[in-house]
Amino acid sequence: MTDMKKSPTEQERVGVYVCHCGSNIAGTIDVDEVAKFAEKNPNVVVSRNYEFMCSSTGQELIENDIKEQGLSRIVVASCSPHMHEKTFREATERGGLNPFLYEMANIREHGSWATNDKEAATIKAKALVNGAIERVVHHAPLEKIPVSINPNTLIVGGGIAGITAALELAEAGHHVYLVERDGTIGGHMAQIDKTFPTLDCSACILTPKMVDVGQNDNITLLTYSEVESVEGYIGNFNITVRKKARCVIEDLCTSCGDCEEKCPQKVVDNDYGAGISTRKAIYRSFPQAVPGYPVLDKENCTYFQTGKCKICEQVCPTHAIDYEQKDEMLNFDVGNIILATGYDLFDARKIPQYGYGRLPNVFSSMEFERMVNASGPTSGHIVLRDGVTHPKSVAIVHCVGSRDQNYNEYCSKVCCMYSLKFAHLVHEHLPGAEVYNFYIDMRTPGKGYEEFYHRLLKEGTHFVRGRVAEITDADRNPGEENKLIVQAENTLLGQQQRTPVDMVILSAGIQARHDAEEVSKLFKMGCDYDGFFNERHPKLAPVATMTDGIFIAGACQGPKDIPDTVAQGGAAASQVAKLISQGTVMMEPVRASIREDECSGCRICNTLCPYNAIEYDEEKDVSRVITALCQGCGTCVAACPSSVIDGAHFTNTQVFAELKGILWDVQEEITAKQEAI
Amino acid sequence: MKYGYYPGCSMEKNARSYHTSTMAVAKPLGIEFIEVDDWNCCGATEYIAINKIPAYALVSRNLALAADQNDSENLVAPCSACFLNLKKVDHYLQENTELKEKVDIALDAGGLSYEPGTINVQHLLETLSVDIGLDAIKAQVKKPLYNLRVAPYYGCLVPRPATMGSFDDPEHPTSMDKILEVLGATVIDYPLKAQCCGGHMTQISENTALELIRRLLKNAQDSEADMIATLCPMCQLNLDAYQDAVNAHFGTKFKIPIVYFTQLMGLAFDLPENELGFGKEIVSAKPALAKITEQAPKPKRTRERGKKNVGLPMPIMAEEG
Amino acid sequence: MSEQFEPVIVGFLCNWCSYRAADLAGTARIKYAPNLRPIRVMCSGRVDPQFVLQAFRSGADGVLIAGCHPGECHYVNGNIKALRRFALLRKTLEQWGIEQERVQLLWASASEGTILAAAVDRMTEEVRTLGPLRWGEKVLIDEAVLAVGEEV
Amino acid sequence: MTDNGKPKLAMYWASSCGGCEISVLNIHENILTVDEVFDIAFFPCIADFKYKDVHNYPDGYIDICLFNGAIRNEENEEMAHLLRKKSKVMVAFGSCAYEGCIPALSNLTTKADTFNKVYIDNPSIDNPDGIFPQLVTKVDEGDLTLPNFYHTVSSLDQVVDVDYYIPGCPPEPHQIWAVLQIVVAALTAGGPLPPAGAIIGAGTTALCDECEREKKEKTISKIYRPFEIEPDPDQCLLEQGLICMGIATRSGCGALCPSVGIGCRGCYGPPDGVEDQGAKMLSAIASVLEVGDETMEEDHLEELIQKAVDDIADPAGTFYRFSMAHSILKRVKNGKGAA
Repeated sequence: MTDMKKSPTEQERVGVYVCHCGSNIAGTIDVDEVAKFAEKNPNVVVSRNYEFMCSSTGQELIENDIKEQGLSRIVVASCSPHMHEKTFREATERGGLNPFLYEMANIREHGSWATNDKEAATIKAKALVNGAIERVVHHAPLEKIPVSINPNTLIVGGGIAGITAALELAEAGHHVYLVERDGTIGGHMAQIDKTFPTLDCSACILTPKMVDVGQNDNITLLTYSEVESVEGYIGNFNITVRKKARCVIEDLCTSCGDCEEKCPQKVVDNDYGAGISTRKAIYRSFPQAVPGYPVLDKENCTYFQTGKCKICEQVCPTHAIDYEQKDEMLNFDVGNIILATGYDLFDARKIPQYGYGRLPNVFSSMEFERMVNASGPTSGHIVLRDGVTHPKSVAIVHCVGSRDQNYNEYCSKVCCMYSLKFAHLVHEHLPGAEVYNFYIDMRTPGKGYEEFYHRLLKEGTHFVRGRVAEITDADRNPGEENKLIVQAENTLLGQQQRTPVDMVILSAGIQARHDAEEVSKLFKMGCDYDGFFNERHPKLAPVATMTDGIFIAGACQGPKDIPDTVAQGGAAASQVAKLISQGTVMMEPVRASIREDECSGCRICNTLCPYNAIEYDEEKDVSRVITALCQGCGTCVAACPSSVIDGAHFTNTQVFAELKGILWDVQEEITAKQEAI
Repeated sequence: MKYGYYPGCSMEKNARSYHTSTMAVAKPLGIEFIEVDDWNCCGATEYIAINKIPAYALVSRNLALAADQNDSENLVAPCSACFLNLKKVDHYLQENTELKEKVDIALDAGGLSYEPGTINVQHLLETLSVDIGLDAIKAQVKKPLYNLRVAPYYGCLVPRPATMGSFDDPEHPTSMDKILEVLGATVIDYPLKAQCCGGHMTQISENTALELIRRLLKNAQDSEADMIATLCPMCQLNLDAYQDAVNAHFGTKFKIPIVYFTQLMGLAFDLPENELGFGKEIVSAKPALAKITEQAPKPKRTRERGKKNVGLPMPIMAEEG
Repeated sequence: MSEQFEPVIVGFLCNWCSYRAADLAGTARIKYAPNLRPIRVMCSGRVDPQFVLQAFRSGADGVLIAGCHPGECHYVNGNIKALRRFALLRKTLEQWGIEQERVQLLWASASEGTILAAAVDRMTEEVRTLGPLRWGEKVLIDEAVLAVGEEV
Repeated sequence: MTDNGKPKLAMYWASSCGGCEISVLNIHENILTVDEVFDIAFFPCIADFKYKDVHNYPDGYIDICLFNGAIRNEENEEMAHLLRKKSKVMVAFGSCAYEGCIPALSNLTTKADTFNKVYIDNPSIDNPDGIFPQLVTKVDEGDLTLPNFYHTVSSLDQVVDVDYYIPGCPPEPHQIWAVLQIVVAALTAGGPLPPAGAIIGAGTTALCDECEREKKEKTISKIYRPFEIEPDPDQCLLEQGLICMGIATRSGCGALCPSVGIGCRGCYGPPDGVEDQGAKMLSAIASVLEVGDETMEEDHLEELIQKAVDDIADPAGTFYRFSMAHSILKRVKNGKGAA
């Protein structure tokens, strides 16, 4: 019970500050009563209530009281510590006290905002304040722990977000490891034909940046590679990457492309080609791939499947083919990590009534992107599945898998704009063809976006406001024969409409990567309800995550168009650059420590630490915490059967005190009852 | 395997062949159907919309009886309307306590009571495709229905609404397709498979009904179906009995037999003709059935996909779980 | 407050998920039972069973332990340890006659303000139905009563 | 009785088994030294004293009182108050007096249940009329009275102030002798006494400190009951899935039980700094129970863990076997006795 006896209670001088937060708190909680109540606590020497404690004057109140009244502990009852803990710690420090001799009572988020019952809210507030007072007297001064930042950075994902971030950092003189799962960088942007609303060629603006990445000495480019493990913490991550065997010796390969050309094995390209074009078994996704070395796809390679062929080996002028090549494990240290793992397109097969996969002339948006792309399977000609016929009428269906509670409830943000782009491209490629856009709402926020919409209105696109119910080849009326009939309610006319067309394009929405969940676990961070990576704060920290030193950029955080993605790539890079230039960061001193002289060496705690921060000393037969590795979760503290592990700032004493504090009123009732007997 | 069985009015008369064929295929599949004793009408499609409380009470009585005679917690209804009514009532009684209280009073008057959720209402198609399963069915196939082109028609009630948890996709059901496939028949992709047959519109607004029926028949004919397989007496009646009316009204010449999928199962199981009730249909199935061959057809796609050499690849459909 | 018994429930909320869930509930102005008195811990894995016992001994009618969903723990798997302890603790508490509803474990991610609020409402009602526990009171009062040589 | 100037020693048994007395006599020939140094003022087990003798002593007459046994009934409490009044140094001797021990296990049931078990529902009892002991029974000669049987068993320090605690069930003779030597030294040569409230005759750290078994990283995949497996002679018992309270128990006994293959029962109570021995034991053992991980489905995970936990029979009785009266909750919720 020694832990319980250390109470320095009597000699502490606590100052309590109850914030009105305008009417946010004072509107529901009787702040005056709460302050008066706090004053009764024997430890409290000053108890005030003030309009806005977070204002500079509010903070000065604290600073002055510390100096003039000789306060030794501070309690602020206001909002969530996640909002202003830092603010008041700093005020406490400016007043001359150690910042950790401060405690916060959350009477706004957990109090005034959570109920309309004023009386109950006030009682709860008193309880929380009292808990804070009882707790703070047991606080001990703590010093933040400096951690040095390794200047190297890991960037996962070689799409436009990852490319931007990599170049920003590399050009600032910092080393970057850029890890890409596919054989080349470029991501979805490399598949796209034109970009809205400016209609400049996607490849033309992307490939130069890809080349820069390939040539920059500060960038170690690891394509056809995946991160296997991530150890450590901000400033000091240890990364293991699996460099998958592409069966091509990079040092020898000259990217001449002979192997690709001569390879007899054609394969439908479901990745870059969106399933609408073919590639070879040894291939580069596209001519401007970076790096230029091909990848040998073992599943489809005749040699790997039948043991015969080896044509690529024979034709390679530099003998760069190596069928025996093995996966390679690379291990390196970085200080920060940027995740730019991008998105998956919604799979339109999930909506059977749209017929994708059954009705040949229903195309997915990515299929169309590839088709209309000059480097695509039809060299940019818009044709039906038969490969020759040009459609005379095209329907473009918005919100496929988006804004739909059966699939994804959110809006995918880019579909309206790219659907407009499609409409334009059809007009451009097939003059005279009829184009119908079926939309729920036309969402075109962004520079020049609404103007683009107006342009399409002028180009004669038929805009039908209504969610498509079904797409069928079952003709019912004359004129529907051998057509795809798009059935929808035209909500502007208020009537059902059957539109016969030759071709349908489904504007599939954006969704989280199928493996986002595993990736988030690998990097020890969280996903949101829809599977996208969680940002630290939706407004104020959009590229930071809950895990220090790990940042996110682009569509892995949520649907985004190219400009937003590029912006986030840059933002993440500058966050990292900031940390690198700081050199060290101060880490919360909330850490566990073992009182070795009292440790019996039972070793219960040894396996509990997820960061392997607990080591066992055979010599002394005691366990020890490696402070730098400890993240302060306190699991070992709770588990230690002899209570010899202390969790700084969350000690048993502090929690027990808070516990008794917040239950003051119940305690009073009970004692009253007892005395009654 | 024991199942409670709720035939519903039509199974006794116009859908006799559905009833007998169901009983016939049940035996080899090891299903024992135990008819609910003293069951009453389910109220059909309209009543529930006209007079709610009595309608719910009417259906609840059947559920109560089934639960009371508890030979099995599963209650199978071959008729889509009966199925939907039973399932819907059980579902809403669980959700809506106020409704339940009222219904309880009605049941109590008849000395009955029912705790929603105790009975698991199934349509016959679910029983066969999910519980029994394709392998068991395949095992019974003695005379495959080779070269018989069948349009599977589900109607609008069975897979809907999905909110009550459907055993098949509400927009594009496939469970009957799969059964017909294992029977050896050539199943045609029938886009209107889950659309309405007109129901009682035949009595209320004949033109509406005839148009709906026409669509179904036309689409089946366009895709060269030899026959349409149904799983609902109402659908069968509308498509079969009104074919002449449709032809007269639209000047069409449809002659598409409408049979129950259980009849085809019986045929493939090589069960005695008399139990399967062929011949009771108005548009005779004989000519169509004559097309059945001993030889399996060459595997070819149900719809052509342009000339292979220049055509673009189709998206690969993910295999069904 | 109204006549009815208002249970007091101590909530141990983990800093990363459930505490933020409660923050979110507040920010979204979701109203829920004011009976919960939250204590912030870094991780549900920090919750020492002693805390729970002390909460009851100090008069709480219920204790809610809330953490991140399994797999989402900010500290990888602290919540799994919490779950293991909770399972054993609840079993042990039953031997003391403390009903299961009085000590509950909840997974609520930072985005699940509504789930947390709903859980607090539900638990408040459950505990309200069970009636007061007010442990310290019971121990001494029963003793006082029974010590006055009552017959068994 | 004439006062021979020697320091006065008393030893009393309240609700106890008498094992403590035996362990005192177990200090072998040293008992002679005790007799030499001390004058026995009160020691029901070995000498005939009457309560009235104690009543007649002036306050503080007894120099040191070794009080063993828990406070189960009115008589125990009365004697505790009396001896406290008459003694200079009050020692809670043994687990019962210190923290309730086995008698306090009945705090997991109610008084009614206990009476039923003892006087009615018990194979060796023949009590057709269901007669319970009464506080007062009238007979021709007058009233017969019995002390009130309390609802809850308490430790000594829950009814009177205690100067020292000697843990153990029973305390180890060598520890007893060590303590007595200190006291003797203090009384004869004016040596120093330990600080008041100290736990003496024991170590400060947990038992593992003095346990000879080999300790590795702890992960338990399944809990076994002692009869279920043949434990490895050298490896830590807990690691083998046998519940050993050593990790949460104060050292001092020399790890007797583990040394013979039996898990520590925890009779020396919690080590310094532990509020509630049972809770800490519970926490530790659950933490290293290697079932389920973060990759599993929530329901499956909870199911799995519940299963593993259910292997632990009677956790309260196991983890609080000796410390029930001192535990945070102390006793069962009234009327809600565990079956």
